[in-house]
Amino acid sequence: MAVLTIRDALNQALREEILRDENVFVMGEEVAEYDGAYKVTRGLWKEFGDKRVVDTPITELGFAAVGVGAAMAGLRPVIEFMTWNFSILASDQIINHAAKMMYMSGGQFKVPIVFRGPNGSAYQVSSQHSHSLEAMYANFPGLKVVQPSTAADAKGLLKASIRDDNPVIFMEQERMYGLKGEVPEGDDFIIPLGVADVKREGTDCTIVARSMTVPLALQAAERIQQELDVSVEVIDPRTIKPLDIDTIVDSVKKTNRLVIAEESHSFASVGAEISHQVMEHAFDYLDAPVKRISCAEAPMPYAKNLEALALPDVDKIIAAVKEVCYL
Amino acid sequence: MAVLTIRDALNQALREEILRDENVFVMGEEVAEYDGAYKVTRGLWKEFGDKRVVDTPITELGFAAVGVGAAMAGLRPVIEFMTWNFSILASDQIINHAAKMMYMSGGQFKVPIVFRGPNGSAYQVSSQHSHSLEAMYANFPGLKVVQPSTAADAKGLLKASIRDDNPVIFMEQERMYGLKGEVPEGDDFIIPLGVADVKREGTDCTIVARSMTVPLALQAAERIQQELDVSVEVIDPRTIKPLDIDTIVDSVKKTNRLVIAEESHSFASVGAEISHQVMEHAFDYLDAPVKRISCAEAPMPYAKNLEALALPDVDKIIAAVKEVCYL
Amino acid sequence: MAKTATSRKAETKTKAAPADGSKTSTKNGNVDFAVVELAKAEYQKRRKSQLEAIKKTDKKTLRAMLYEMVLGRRFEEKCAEVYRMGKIGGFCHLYIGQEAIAVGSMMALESTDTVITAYRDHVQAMIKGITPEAVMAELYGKEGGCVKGKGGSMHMFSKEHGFYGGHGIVGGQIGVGTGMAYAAKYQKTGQVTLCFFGEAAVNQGIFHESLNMAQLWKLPIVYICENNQYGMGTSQERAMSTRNIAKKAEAFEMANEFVDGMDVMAVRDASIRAIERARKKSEPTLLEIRAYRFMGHSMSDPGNYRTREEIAKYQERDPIVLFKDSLKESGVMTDKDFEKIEQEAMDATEKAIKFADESPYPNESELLSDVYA
Amino acid sequence: MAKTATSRKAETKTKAAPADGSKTSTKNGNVDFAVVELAKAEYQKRRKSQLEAIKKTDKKTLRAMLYEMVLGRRFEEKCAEVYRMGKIGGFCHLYIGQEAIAVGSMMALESTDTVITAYRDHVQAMIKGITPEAVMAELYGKEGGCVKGKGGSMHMFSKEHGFYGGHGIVGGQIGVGTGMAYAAKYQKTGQVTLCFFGEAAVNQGIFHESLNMAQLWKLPIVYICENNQYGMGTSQERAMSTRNIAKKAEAFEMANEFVDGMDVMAVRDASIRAIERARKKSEPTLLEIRAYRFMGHSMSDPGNYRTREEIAKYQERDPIVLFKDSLKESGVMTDKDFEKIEQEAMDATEKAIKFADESPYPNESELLSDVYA
Ligand SMILES: Cc1ncc(C[n+]2csc(CCOP(=O)(O)OP(=O)(O)O)c2C)c(N)n1
Ligand SMILES: Cc1ncc(C[n+]2csc(CCOP(=O)(O)OP(=O)(O)O)c2C)c(N)n1
Ligand SMILES: [Mg+2]
Ligand SMILES: [Mg+2]
Repeated sequence: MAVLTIRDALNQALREEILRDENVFVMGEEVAEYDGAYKVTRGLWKEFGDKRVVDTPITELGFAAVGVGAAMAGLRPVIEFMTWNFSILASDQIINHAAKMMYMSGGQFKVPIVFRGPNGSAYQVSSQHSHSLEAMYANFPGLKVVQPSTAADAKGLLKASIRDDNPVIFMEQERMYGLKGEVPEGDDFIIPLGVADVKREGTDCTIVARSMTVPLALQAAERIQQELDVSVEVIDPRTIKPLDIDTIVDSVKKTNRLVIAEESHSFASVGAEISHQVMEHAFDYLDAPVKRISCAEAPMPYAKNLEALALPDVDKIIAAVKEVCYL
Repeated sequence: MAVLTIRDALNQALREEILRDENVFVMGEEVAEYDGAYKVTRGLWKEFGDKRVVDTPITELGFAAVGVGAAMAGLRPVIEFMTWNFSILASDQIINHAAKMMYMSGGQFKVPIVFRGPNGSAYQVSSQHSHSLEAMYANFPGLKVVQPSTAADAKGLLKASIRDDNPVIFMEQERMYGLKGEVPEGDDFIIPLGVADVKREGTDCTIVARSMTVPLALQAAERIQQELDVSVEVIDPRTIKPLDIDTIVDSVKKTNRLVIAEESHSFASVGAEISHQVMEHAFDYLDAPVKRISCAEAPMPYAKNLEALALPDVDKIIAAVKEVCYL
Repeated sequence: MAKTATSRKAETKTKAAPADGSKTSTKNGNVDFAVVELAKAEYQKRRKSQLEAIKKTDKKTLRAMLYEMVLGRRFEEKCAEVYRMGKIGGFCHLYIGQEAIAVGSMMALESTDTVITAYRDHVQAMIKGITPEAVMAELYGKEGGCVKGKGGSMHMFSKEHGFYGGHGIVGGQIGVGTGMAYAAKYQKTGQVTLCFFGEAAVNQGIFHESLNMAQLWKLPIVYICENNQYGMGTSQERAMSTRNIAKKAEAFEMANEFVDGMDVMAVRDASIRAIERARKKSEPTLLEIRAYRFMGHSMSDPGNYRTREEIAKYQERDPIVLFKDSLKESGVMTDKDFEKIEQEAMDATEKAIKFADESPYPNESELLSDVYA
Repeated sequence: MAKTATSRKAETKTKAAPADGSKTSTKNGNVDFAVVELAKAEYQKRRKSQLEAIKKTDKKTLRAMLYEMVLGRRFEEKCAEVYRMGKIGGFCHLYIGQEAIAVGSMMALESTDTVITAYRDHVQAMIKGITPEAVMAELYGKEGGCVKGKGGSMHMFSKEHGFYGGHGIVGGQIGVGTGMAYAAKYQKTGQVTLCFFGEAAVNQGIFHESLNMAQLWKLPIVYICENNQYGMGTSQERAMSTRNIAKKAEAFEMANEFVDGMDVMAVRDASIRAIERARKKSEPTLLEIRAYRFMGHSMSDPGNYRTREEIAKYQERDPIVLFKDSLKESGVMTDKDFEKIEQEAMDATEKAIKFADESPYPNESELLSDVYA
């Protein structure tokens, strides 16, 4: 297996899907001649030209709509938001149009479109550039929501998303683009949407983490194992919607304890949903209340020290595990 | 006390605040000469003229931004969205601008603005006009979110929202505009934001309901009392953010059972948040998993029978109460 | 570059509510009389040109055009009637008075071309090929509706007929339509997209974003602004800083034309030019087609914001009456023909009502189907 | 009505990536040379007019203008230096090359007037009165920053000085600025709002929505499009279907003017006219001020999308050099004066660095303060 960064794994996925299906094209700000603001589309414009890799004006609502219309007409657009923060301008097209089109048309018009880009914080990019928006989009039926945390998942899930006949919200993380991991070879490496992955097995406590918090949870698990001899299982749902709640519930039935680590704000978060569903399905198995680690309930500050304080980190996750284990 | 419809209670609140503070003005589509699409602003333009009651072009993002800028400069705009569905077009101004302005400016620029209008379903207005959007907005720090369910609450909370120095998301419900209730007299009748109201006392099970589900929960409670001799407490948080979790937790500590009824979609909903927080704070008191009643996980269908099926109703709430009471 | 009306100087003065309340804004109703006078003058011109145009058009097409206009009128009148009986729910926006726009433009299309519009969509849906039965059953929220009762009045769709809806977010379809044209160019299908929207939708940002992309990328689309002079209760002049919508295309260097929307032949003419520009040169056009909405905005609109006189003036120029007069004067059709067409339209409408009445409500399983593919 | 450049026909031809990929789009770099040639011709004209304008302006103002331009340049150069040392984090967008725009326009304001801009905001912040210390400390994310380290490079604010930020969502501030002007009119303060944005922001829907409201409601605002010809790596012609941004105002019947942004006196002239229109008549203006960004889009931009030659050509017309030359030729200032100004600017910058270095990091309690009032 090749070792790739998440950035390159995404790039491969795009390249392979562009090659596989002539209806697939990538569109967004700076995705073509500039190779992408974060270089996820590097080399694609050179290789495939203007038709398949398209630079847009700064006009998020407009090009999201172009994607929706093109998808209704049979294309398979991959729309990049330079960051998901800017997608809020386009959210009417995502929520009121893409998500509802098939339903409103009685099943006639599918919208096979992927909206993708980095979600969450980067390095000191401040309040208007640091949002984790998965909760907002996951609330709306008709959308699928994906958040990969490894290179293999990034590739396999992006390919699955492009082949999916529904609008897919595909959320990357800028801090993770450089993370490396093994990626299976072959054009047909696909990870189906809706299947969680147990990133680490354990018996005493479950951590559900996604995107940026997965590597943090894994580090926390190692330290907890060594320092406290507590065995932590780390589950990455990978797809937020549909959510593979069974894998999570099964784990909690085994460990009886659950910590949820997420980069987003906490109020009405995906973590809240997981917590509720676990309570619904494993009420009698829980030995402690579910503990959530989220971003501070504030816009993201710029100052380095404040930003660090706002975000989930290994220590906060360890403290949470200790708490649910009554240690 | 006067008996008023929710519509008229809101109208009174607006009128009194316009009279009280010359910086208060109402702006939105059809709010002035047309008296409001749902007549909440009836008579105000006639009484106060163009300066205080302002019709806008259909340009949600634009007039929301005008409100934000005007609020930064010292005015107190009340921006009506004809329905909250259309606010999605303006959500960048609400989320990325209004909610963050005070923080980004280090506390210098307050944004005392109210965004208001009907939220949720009406009567067969189909997929693009029926959203309950409270979960989306409540996820973002910097915003307050209010959902009244009675005429008195509507008036007292709207006045409090207009006097609040933060951006407030004030969500009404079209189906409820005609509901009547007693409203205390006097210009200074205010209901502070962040205080839940126990709409009915009970001992065996708690229902947390808001907006449209409050009257449904009260009906359900009556029937349950009569049919099953189970005593249900109904709590209306009224303000979703800040959330008065203490009142809810106290109730659950007494009843040991919780049903949450909401009109919104379920995934990552306000109900999920309440459920999680109750688990956090009353874990040992819960005798059954929290049960949520939400809108069906589908865009809203037009057909009368399907719409009825999609929405929470008295029977569904009763079934949920039975379930958590193991009846 | 297409013409832009330069003789419309008189219409460009606007007034609106100023922030300081220093002046009271003009009540909607008064404003438009200048336009009415102008329209009357145009009318005389149009009468002549309509006669010319009729001469150059084959009889079958002319008959079909009149039929669709009459069907549109009768169908919508029937909708109003059954809406009041409670058979139709939700919002219901009628097309009465605007028939010449849809008929004049859409009947200049090939059948493989695509159309998208807003919520005022019954007549467009029928012209594109959805049966009156399927439209009426949709209005009833019945299984036999063109989207199985899931969409209702605002959301008619037919993939088979290239009818892309039926949209409820003012302006949203302008962007989606741009994407349809994008796909046609991408796939080299030769299709042209007609994208309809009201004059009030022009104030939405997506209008501006879409036109820029369409001109930048040279997309085969015709943007049709159906200027019925009101967005709900707000006249154009109270919401837009200019009267001249066609000219807004020039901010994008886009071809544009102002058209009298009471004259179905004028609409057809301009549409043929614009569709050809899209098909042959893959270039977009903005058409501003001015007509008048004879009914309220929707069935729940009392319509107090305009005077009876204003409505009456426009009714004098009813596009169906005008077209009939011209057809008769040209000797193409007689009163007998008109009667026959009226009868056909009434029959089709009655048949639609019967079908809708008899169609069952959708199966409950439909609630959760079509959410995900 | 203000003038619109009519001699710019040559610039209006645009090319972009077509959906069917039939032609390859022109590489950014080449396109602009026509403009460069034109700009050179304009330059000669400008030299003359700059001399004229200098004559009519008092020496103190001229000196202050040059000082702010030089301070802006030195300050930003320093930012680049310390950014590379890791002292500044996140995004950092420099203003080098565009100084004449902010100086020419903002120094025509009253101190009570208000300003709003995007993320490229350091120089505007200083001209409006925020000290270089407070700006630099903000860049360092320190407690002494103008927003206590919470905002960083993109989010400078000062209520005291009427500086409304510092905004990161491209185009967002166009709407917010419109609201500021709305408030000024509402409260009859007599204030004028200057609202800055880049040429790429013009493609956002909010530009269109805002200009319509401003003209409809007659708001006292000057929209200043800082056309530095690129939005990140995309040249204007690859993103906009027309070169002529000033003319877009005509879609709203708004006054507008195209200005050479290398000529600080031309900017001042046009700004005085526009500000007066706002103050006296409460009417908005759109100014398109064309300059050139000498550095990358932000500190992390390698800038491969344009040629060295292109940059060099514009550097020949450096607005500071031009202004100095004119001042000297006019006999208003000497090399000695320039040296003194350079020294003052350097000193102010060094003082800012020292202050920023010494300022502590914000207290941890700041994380959760200022979220709610
Ligand atoms: C984004 C949005 N804002 C507001 C509405 C409510 N609304 C529906 S139709 C309408 C008027 C639209 O007028 P126009 O575009 O001229 O079309 P017309 O109804 O005249 O055909 C309004 C305000 C909406 N559906 N969507
Ligand atoms: C809504 C939004 N989309 C995209 C971005 C990313 N972005 C930041 S600056 C920029 C280019 C803006 O160019 P222009 O408006 O010309 O201003 P300039 O940077 O040239 O001053 C882009 C694409 C953003 N910040 N906000
Ligand atoms: Mg209209
Ligand atoms: Mg630029």
